[in-house]
Amino acid sequence: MGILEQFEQWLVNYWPSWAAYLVPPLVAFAILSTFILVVVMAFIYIERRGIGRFQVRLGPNRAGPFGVLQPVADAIKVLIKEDIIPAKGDRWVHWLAPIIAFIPALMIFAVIPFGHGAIFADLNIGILYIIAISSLGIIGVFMAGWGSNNKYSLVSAMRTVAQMISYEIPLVLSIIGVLIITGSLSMVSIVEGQHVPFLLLQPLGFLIFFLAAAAEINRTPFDLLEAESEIVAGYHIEYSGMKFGLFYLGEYTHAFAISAIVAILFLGGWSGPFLPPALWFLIKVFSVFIVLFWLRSTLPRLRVDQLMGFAWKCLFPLALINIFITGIEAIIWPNFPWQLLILNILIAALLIVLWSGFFRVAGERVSFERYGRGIAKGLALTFRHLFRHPITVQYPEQRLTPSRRFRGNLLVWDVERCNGCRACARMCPISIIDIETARGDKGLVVERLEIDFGRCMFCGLCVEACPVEALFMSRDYEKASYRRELLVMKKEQFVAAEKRPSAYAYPELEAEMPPQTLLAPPKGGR
Amino acid sequence: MPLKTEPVMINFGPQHPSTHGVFRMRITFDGEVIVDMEPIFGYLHRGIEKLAESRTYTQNIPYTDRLDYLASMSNNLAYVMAVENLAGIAVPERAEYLRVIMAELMRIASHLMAVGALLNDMGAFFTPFMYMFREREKILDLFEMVCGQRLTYNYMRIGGVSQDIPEEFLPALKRFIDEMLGFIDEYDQLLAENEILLARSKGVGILPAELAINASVSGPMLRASGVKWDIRRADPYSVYDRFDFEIPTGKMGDTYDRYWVRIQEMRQSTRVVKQAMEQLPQGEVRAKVPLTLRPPKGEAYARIEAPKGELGFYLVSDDSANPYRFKVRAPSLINLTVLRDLCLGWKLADAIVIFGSIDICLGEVDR
Amino acid sequence: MVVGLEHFLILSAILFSIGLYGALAKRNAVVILMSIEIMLNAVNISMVAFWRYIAPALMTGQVFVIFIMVVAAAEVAVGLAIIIAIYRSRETVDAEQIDLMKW
Amino acid sequence: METGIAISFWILAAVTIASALAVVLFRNIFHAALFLVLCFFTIAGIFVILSADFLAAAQVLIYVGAIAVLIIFAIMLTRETQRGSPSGRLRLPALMVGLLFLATMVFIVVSTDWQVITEIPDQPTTSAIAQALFSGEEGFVLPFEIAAALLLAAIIGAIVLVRER
Repeated sequence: MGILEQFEQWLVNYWPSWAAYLVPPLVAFAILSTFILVVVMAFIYIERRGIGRFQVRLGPNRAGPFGVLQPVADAIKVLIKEDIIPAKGDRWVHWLAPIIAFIPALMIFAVIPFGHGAIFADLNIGILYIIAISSLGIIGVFMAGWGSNNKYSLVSAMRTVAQMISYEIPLVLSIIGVLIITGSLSMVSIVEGQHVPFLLLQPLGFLIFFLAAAAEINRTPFDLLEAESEIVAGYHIEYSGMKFGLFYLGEYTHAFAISAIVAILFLGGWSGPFLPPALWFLIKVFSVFIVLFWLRSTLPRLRVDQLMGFAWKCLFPLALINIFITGIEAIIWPNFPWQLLILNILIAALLIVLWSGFFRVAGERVSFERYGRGIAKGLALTFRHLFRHPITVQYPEQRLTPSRRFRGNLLVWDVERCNGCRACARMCPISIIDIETARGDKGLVVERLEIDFGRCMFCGLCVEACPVEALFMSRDYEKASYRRELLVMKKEQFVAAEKRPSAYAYPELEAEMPPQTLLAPPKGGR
Repeated sequence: MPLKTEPVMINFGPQHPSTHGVFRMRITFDGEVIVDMEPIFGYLHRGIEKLAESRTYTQNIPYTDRLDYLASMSNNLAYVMAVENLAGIAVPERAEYLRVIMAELMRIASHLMAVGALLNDMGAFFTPFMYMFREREKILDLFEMVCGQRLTYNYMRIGGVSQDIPEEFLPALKRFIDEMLGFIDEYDQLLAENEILLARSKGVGILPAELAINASVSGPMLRASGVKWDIRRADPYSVYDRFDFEIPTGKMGDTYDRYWVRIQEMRQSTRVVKQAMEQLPQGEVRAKVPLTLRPPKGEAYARIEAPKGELGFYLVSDDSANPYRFKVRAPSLINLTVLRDLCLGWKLADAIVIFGSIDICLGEVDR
Repeated sequence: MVVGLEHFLILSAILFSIGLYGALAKRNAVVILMSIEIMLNAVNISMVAFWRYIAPALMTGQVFVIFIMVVAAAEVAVGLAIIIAIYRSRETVDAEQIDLMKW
Repeated sequence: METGIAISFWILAAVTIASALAVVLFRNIFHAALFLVLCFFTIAGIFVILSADFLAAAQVLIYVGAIAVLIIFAIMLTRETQRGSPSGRLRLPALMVGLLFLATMVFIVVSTDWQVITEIPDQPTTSAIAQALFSGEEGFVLPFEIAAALLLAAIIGAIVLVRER
């Protein structure tokens, strides 16, 4: 931190003492928050693109090269949106909630070491501080649920509290194994104490922590409080504009924080060969986050009682057992030799196998007795899809060729052939074809023709009804207007319009038209 | 001294992401347990049955597209069969086979939609939905190739189908059918053993066979309850008696069985399409029937096994060009009648899943 | 102005009095419970202040605070359980209406 | 450093007292509960000033994270928000008792000659607390165990009380 020290020296020399006391933390805080925001935006981008690829979609790719500016675009959109406060909501609570939900997530980063000495404050109670601070966020969520004066929000708020209280316990207990080994609460000494990543030395603790943390930051399959299929969006249903933006940002900041904590506690933090420490740290953080949204893109959501049952019947006792085992190991092998990891992995596997036998669903032992094999298969499948070609296209640039019989949203009228028999008008199920004819030299002549394409449902019956092959469906698509009357086509427009007839009801026209683009391509994948 | 808590009433819908349209459930729940529920529908009522009385028989075909808009081909088929029964029209054999192919493809597409939406209701973040939409898209491509539209096909005509298939249709269909089994296996890999899906659906919302029969429930819901009743077999129409396929039935009648039956039916449908493709004869696809048809006085009912259940059209003719009475036996509506019985006592989240597993289409419920 | 022991003790006394007033004057049982929590916190402050200014070598003050926290947690759990049980049967948490020993 | 502590103390003390007053004076019980959270949080800040860092974290964890949330939960479950938190008949006597108590305490605090140790304990307190809690002779092992038993009893008691029969 050479630059920061020089800066501090300069402050001490030329500024009053209180400034020297106050400015460096503020500067460090500004740098830190900027960095966090950048990483969070990267998270949002990566998640949206990543889930897109898991779902064989493209994902956002418009704003900037490869869509990297999408989070910025989102932010701008969110900033300029109207801010709505529910009429009977609790104004102040509603206003404060997003701030209270966001600030703790940011505060966690005060004790996260990004590298050697790259830490805002190396508290000796670091991990305890994190746990304490992250429990504050619930209050914000809760206030949001309450202040919105909405029953969905209220249900969400109730779920929040129940879920947070339940998952806080295994979360804290699973850390204790790590703390027993390192003998320190400081994040820096936890990283320095890891000669073997604790993922291997504490596999059970890692699993419990990871799952409990996923619940803590409301990631699938534990995202009950914003379950969009049940309670629509839960606590932030009534939020818009920047307040919603703060919740969104807070959620991802929290996800970043949790990924960082997992990286520090179980993956060895910044340590790693060859690459610079900060890079190693970021790689680990991003890998954890990728796993989080990989799970999100694969798994359905648990029900609320299953969620609680999972915390209390599965994670909680396993966390206690983990502490017990680690304690015994600490007495027998105080130095925790790396050979212990074989034993620990075996114990973890055994415990998971034993424990999963307890779970019954509908009286049948169906659910967890396969030790998550079904989930693993699903994860493998989504992972394979990550490398498949996306099936969606970028619409205005890449256009699919419609069918040769495509019933486009216009009609093509051949005025030469039309004999004014009005068969089309009679056939139209919604009577939108308006024809007036007059007697001319060679039979009837159409004087007035009006078709309202704002109402037309393109059933094609008029074309089929035409006895003289004067009416065709067109192959045009994309017809829109801001004014309804512009969608009504008159005789002159029909005559002047570019004629692109489709082969609907005229199979003999098909030969010279381009073949339709199919999603099932001739061979291989598209 | 019994402890009691205060029940809360909450409105699900009509605008709600998992009501599959504009459907409304008034749910009273205690904690998270449903103690009462009242389904309210009619938000999408367009009076199609009445509208049909002032339109000719042919003009009504596009209207049937808009009943169950996820299975328009099936609606077309049931309706034109009713008119053919009414007027006594014989359909060319090739048209019958084409109709079967379309109806079975439609069944696959509709089931894909049902299962995908069900998984979404369970909270899967659109992944199964997207995968299933990918396959549905291929079916829509095929339909577009045949009739030029992707949703409201208006393909069947009284006395056949509107036009013959183009020459590239059969190879494309064959390719799709060959791929499809592999994709269904993929769904199985993603879903069938997923512990969370099992936990959410096993034993949830059990529909006993007796209740299902008494409530006149039909289609995959009925078969999931263990009743082997499929109109394709029980009362064969079109050329279904020439195909070899099985009728999958569930054991418990829970949400999982309803999911499972739909997946199995997709496999069977591919079998039917394959056989129909092989047996497809040459010839006319449309009997000589005037576009403005005047069937003799009388009444007729035709029913088919639509993707959602028994779809029937009851027509009364008074010797004019318009039907005197046009009645739809809508499977979605009738299957929905058991919703309250299925949901009582379950959690809020289960109600959504049970509702999703019924697989309704509001266009058909409200008509 | 240097902050000393007296400041913390007086702060603690003020908090305790506020809690006392709330516990005596309020009718809502949950608010009474909240007032009691404020009183316990006031005691915690004075404990820590005594540790800091009188006996920093002995950790007894802090250990006591920990025990107070444990007791407070237990108290809140049981107290709220009682309040909810009462609410379910009487549909009120008004302390002045919950005056029967038995019902 | 001293000035910093003094400024922090005055701010924290003012917020603590204001929020404590809000807890007992506000009629909206949900707002009262939120101010209780604020009060707990500032008290954690006061612990930091008193260089009891472990206790500050524990304060936030236990009081804010658990107790306050439980209280808010209870408020939602009892749905007493419409009635608010009115004062009872004992308002004036309670005020008198409170003021009397405050006066006594202030008098005692001011009149006592405290044996203040000036040097600042600047060591981390976590291990010291652990030593004090678990050391053999003058430790608090038995009270610690009893506290554990108390918590267990409280949990079981709470579950039994609120269980739906």
